[in-house]
Amino acid sequence: MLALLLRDLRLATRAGGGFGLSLAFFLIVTVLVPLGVGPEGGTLALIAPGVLWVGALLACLLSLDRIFALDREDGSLDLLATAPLPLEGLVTVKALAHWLTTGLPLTLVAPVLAVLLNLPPAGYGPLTLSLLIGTPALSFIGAFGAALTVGLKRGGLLLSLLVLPLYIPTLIFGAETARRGAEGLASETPLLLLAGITLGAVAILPFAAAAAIRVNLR
Amino acid sequence: MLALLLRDLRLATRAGGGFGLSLAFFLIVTVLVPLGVGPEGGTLALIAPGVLWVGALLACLLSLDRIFALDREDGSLDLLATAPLPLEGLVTVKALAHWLTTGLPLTLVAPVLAVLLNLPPAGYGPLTLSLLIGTPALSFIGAFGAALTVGLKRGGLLLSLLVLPLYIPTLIFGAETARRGAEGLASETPLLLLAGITLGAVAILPFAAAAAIRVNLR
Amino acid sequence: MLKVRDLGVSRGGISILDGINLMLAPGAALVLTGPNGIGKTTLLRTIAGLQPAAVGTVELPPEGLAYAGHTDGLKATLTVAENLTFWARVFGQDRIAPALDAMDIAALADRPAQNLSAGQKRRLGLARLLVTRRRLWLLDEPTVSLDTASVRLFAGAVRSHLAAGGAALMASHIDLGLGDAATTLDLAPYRAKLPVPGQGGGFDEAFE
Amino acid sequence: MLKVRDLGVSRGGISILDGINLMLAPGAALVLTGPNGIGKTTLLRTIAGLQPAAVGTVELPPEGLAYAGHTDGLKATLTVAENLTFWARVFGQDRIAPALDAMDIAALADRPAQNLSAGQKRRLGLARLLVTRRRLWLLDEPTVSLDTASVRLFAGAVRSHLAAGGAALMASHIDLGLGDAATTLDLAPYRAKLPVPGQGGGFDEAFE
Amino acid sequence: MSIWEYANPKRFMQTSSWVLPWVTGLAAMALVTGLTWGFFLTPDDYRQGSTVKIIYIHVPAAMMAINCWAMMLVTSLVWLIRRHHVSVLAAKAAAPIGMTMTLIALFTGAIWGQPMWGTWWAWDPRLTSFLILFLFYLGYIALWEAVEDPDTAADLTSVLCLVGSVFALLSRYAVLFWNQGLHQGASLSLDREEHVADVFAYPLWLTIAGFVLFFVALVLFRTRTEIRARRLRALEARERMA
Amino acid sequence: MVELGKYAGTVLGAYGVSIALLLGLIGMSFRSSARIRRQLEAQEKRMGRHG
Ligand code: HEM
Ligand SMILES: Nc1ncnc2c1ncn2[C@@H]1O[C@H](COP(=O)(O)OP(=O)(O)OP(=O)(O)O)[C@@H](O)[C@H]1O
Ligand SMILES: Nc1ncnc2c1ncn2[C@@H]1O[C@H](COP(=O)(O)OP(=O)(O)OP(=O)(O)O)[C@@H](O)[C@H]1O
Ligand SMILES: [Mg+2]
Ligand SMILES: [Mg+2]
Repeated sequence: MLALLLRDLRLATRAGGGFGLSLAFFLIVTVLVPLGVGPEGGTLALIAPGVLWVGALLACLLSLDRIFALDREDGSLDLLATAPLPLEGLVTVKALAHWLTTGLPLTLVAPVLAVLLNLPPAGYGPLTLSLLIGTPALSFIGAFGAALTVGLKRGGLLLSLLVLPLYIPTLIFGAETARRGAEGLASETPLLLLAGITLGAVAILPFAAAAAIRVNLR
Repeated sequence: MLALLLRDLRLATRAGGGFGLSLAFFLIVTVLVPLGVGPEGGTLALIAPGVLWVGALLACLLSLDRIFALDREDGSLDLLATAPLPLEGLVTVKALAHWLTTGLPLTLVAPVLAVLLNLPPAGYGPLTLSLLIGTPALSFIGAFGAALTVGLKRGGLLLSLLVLPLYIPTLIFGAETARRGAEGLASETPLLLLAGITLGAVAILPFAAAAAIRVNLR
Repeated sequence: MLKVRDLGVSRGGISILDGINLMLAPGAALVLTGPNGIGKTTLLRTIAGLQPAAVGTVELPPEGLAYAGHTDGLKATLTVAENLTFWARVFGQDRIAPALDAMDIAALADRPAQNLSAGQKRRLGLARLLVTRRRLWLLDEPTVSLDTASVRLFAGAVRSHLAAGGAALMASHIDLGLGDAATTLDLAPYRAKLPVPGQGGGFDEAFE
Repeated sequence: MLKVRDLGVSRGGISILDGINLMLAPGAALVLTGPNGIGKTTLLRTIAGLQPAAVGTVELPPEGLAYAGHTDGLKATLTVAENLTFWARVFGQDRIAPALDAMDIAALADRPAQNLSAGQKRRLGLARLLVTRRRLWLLDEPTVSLDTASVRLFAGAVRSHLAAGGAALMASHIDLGLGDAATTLDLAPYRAKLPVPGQGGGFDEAFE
Repeated sequence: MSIWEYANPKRFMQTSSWVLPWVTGLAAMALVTGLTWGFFLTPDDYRQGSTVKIIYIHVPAAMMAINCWAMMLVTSLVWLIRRHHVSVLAAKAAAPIGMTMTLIALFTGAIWGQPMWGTWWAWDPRLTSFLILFLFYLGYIALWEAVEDPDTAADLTSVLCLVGSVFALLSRYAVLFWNQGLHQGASLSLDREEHVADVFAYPLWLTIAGFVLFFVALVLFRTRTEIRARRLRALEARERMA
Repeated sequence: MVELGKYAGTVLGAYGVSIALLLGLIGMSFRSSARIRRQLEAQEKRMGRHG
């Protein structure tokens, strides 16, 4: 298991492995929105928490197909499935590796990008906290979606389509936490709900994902 | 050439081929933004043209890696490169197919999604027109980026990183056209500049892309 | 070690092989042959547990098996040694040097897998088998792309595996150079007949 | 038809084969052999124009050639007939029935390519050659995964191609069943020596 | 003797090894005097107070950020046309320097903006185009990192640099167009060039010269590293073959 | 010491960030230079001066 985690992290940080690229994507989305919406600081501050959450979500989403598809293409997945590892453990490790290389870095840079969107400084804390608690759910839900689509040639966009509805509760509570924080209101309730979603996803989805992989392999 | 165009269109419309998926992605982004930003109609109307343009751009972007990577993986690209087709023609046809399966449908549904974001009705015309004129540039610039990254294992996110800065002028003029249109201002100037970018991209980028493919094949 | 009883396998809901009975004792090797598309790959995947059997049972050694398919499961950006170490760890082993030597790729140990030729990749794929330390091997066309010297290496590896009490089930179109060490089974006679009602396969036999 | 003079080929900036001279007249076939990693694939790709030659020249027939590599260039979701029709059109041809018959895959014509077995895919890849109507064929391990009957089909196709004035350059580790129709060239003697300064390859010969 | 002689790696290593200490020394001198002069010996601006001292870093860094891209464009063209390896390696060596300069201009600008405009960041055209420039540097460097084969990487990044330059110009124009008449804050301080009094101008020129020399020195140094890395690669490959 | 007034934090912050970035860049350059040089020397020693 540890070997698998280390391999995945190493693959991600190798050239072309995708680490840093989802960060870059997050950065770019945050840059594009003002270019599209217009430069007024007031408007931007208003939409900043939402845009940052949507940006983080999309950056996660785009790296989801790496979770299993690469292993499927080069045959590793067949071999791992016949190896002495429980498939549930495999899924958990892969989702964890995804979070470590995507969700965590996104959380860390979010406050910097918040500056670009003129988020009021009071909002930095809640934003970071909501991302820290919410992004693991994105990785685990994503791993489930990736498991569902692993058999398909370039399931990338189908994957997005399947996963996005599942992301909606996380997005709503996450963005709400950040928004209330930015406006100086109490944000405990959505934060608790967000934590609930994450715990639920971590506890249940590896089993569903493992079942989906079993089906897709045959 | 025609055979290639037809094949690409047919592949795109087959199961898992990606047609309709970028549409769905566009739809979902437009749905996510109100969820993240909050439901106030005034704010939404203000940001609608920008969000729609950013959404269309991201939907385009996500389907870019299909342009060459699939053909590279299954060996078709080698075979096409040794076939009696000029590589520049190949690039043009592939970018055209990408536009027909992505940019054009996006343009057609944009007015419908604009309703969801409370865009004032006066803005529908300019929005559609700007997308119609601007999306071909997105496909051709994207084909260039895809050609640069075709040799790389899962260059997907790198591709985004390379292409997004190139998309910025298109986005600015496109969104500006739509925004001015929605506010009832004259929008000819940005529209003309947008058309200029598209023409330039269509005329020049196939050569750069063909050069990049030649380099990547060796 | 491996017991297959009355096995029937299917692809895409259509049963393609039927009534297969196999027994592999320790030290035995069996080569499956048969024309293209008869179902060798499907049979091996079914025995490996990668797809469910349509009918019949498969009995495996308790510690599991090592499977090697048409693709080698190599990561292009990792080096040969890193690839192999990973698989060794997954199977709870740690020494990779003997496997590298056995397949004559020790010289390539620090090369990224993407810079190998087709045959070198295949050899690395076979070295993976050696680090699993499983007693039962399932190999699908193991010698594709190998030159004659490497085929001999491979045959040697299989022989010592058998001598150490292992067993191997292989599919191949070409001679694996195992001589008397292996018996051959032609799958052609097991091609599935048109389905008999109520015998598994399609969705309630398409409602007969 | 094909003239290769003093060709040197390189991978990743390292020259691997050197001093290759080849001539193929119409009706001639040449099989390249040599151990794994000697550079067969690289040589074929260089002759096909997919990568530049380090030194030397390649003269091709004016109408171009047909190349078939390790991968078959098939689209998984298109049917056999659709795949083949596409390649025929690209090469300005339109009839695919003879090629389907020659490779005995007419029965599979309406099957999506993803539902073929390894050998059936390979046969479809070879059928693609037949529809190109090019006189020069470059084939990299064409008989991988083929059963003996299909190898014979393939040999027959090559023979009639030669009889019609075509030529073929192939790389293979196993016997292609062409008998006297083909000559064999072992590439081992052409392995590149340590680079001599000023002879292409590395960046200014790493400045000696 | 033609200038292309220096494109020979051996020649380049020889020449640069004795040029380098001189350039480094000059750069250090110019920077130390310029910055000391600017920081300690100039008065405060009547409006901007002591923040005016930031100009001695901000402006040279912004200039070098642009000039560095221009240099990469030229050296990439030389590679594409004349296939001189040293040229493209110099472009590769320069990119991280350009990116750092862009970052410095952005950070000092942002820090300066806080007291002057009351905000860290505004979507002012100049600021925005620098952000885009940063993205170009990032993409260029990422492409070098991602491609395994060095000659392939050289070709691809050079093409990217060419196309990117065209689009960088376009972006600059687009951004000016986009934010026209929307943002007033910037005009307050950015267009003061004519007003920069001599007391500020002399040390400024000195630091600009210092940044240019520093850039040259660091590019030479890093190019030497890149050339050695290529030789190392070639030797390793040769050893493997033998 | 010069009198920076109420903007001391701003000015020193700007100088600090810039100098940190520059030192970081220089440090990286030296590190990689030293690494490559070491590897190259080891390689040359192993292979004899010209391989
Ligand atoms: C992140 C923010 C900023 C960026 C990216 C930025 C960028 C630039 C650039 C590109 C130049 C031009 C250098 C040249 O023409 O060679 C410049 C000059 C200048 N900037 Fe900034 N700037 C920023 C913020 C600021 C702020 C907040 C101030 C002061 C309140 C400021 C004051 C100046 C001055 C006085 C000059 C020199 C005069 C001139 O060339 O117009 N900048 N900056
Ligand atoms: N990017 C690379 N950099 C350095 N060496 C490489 C690279 N790619 C391949 N090689 C090496 O080039 C040599 C030639 O490979 P090639 O694929 O041409 O061999 P081959 O004769 O086709 O072998 P096989 O019979 O195994 O297919 C091999 O030794 C391989 O390891
Ligand atoms: N999804 C599918 N639906 C229907 N039939 C399929 C599907 N996939 C494969 N087949 C068919 O199943 C049969 C068995 O395929 P399999 O890959 O097991 O053959 P094989 O014996 O390994 O052949 P080869 O020697 O060519 O590798 C083939 O005839 C193939 O066409
Ligand atoms: Mg098979
Ligand atoms: Mg080969």
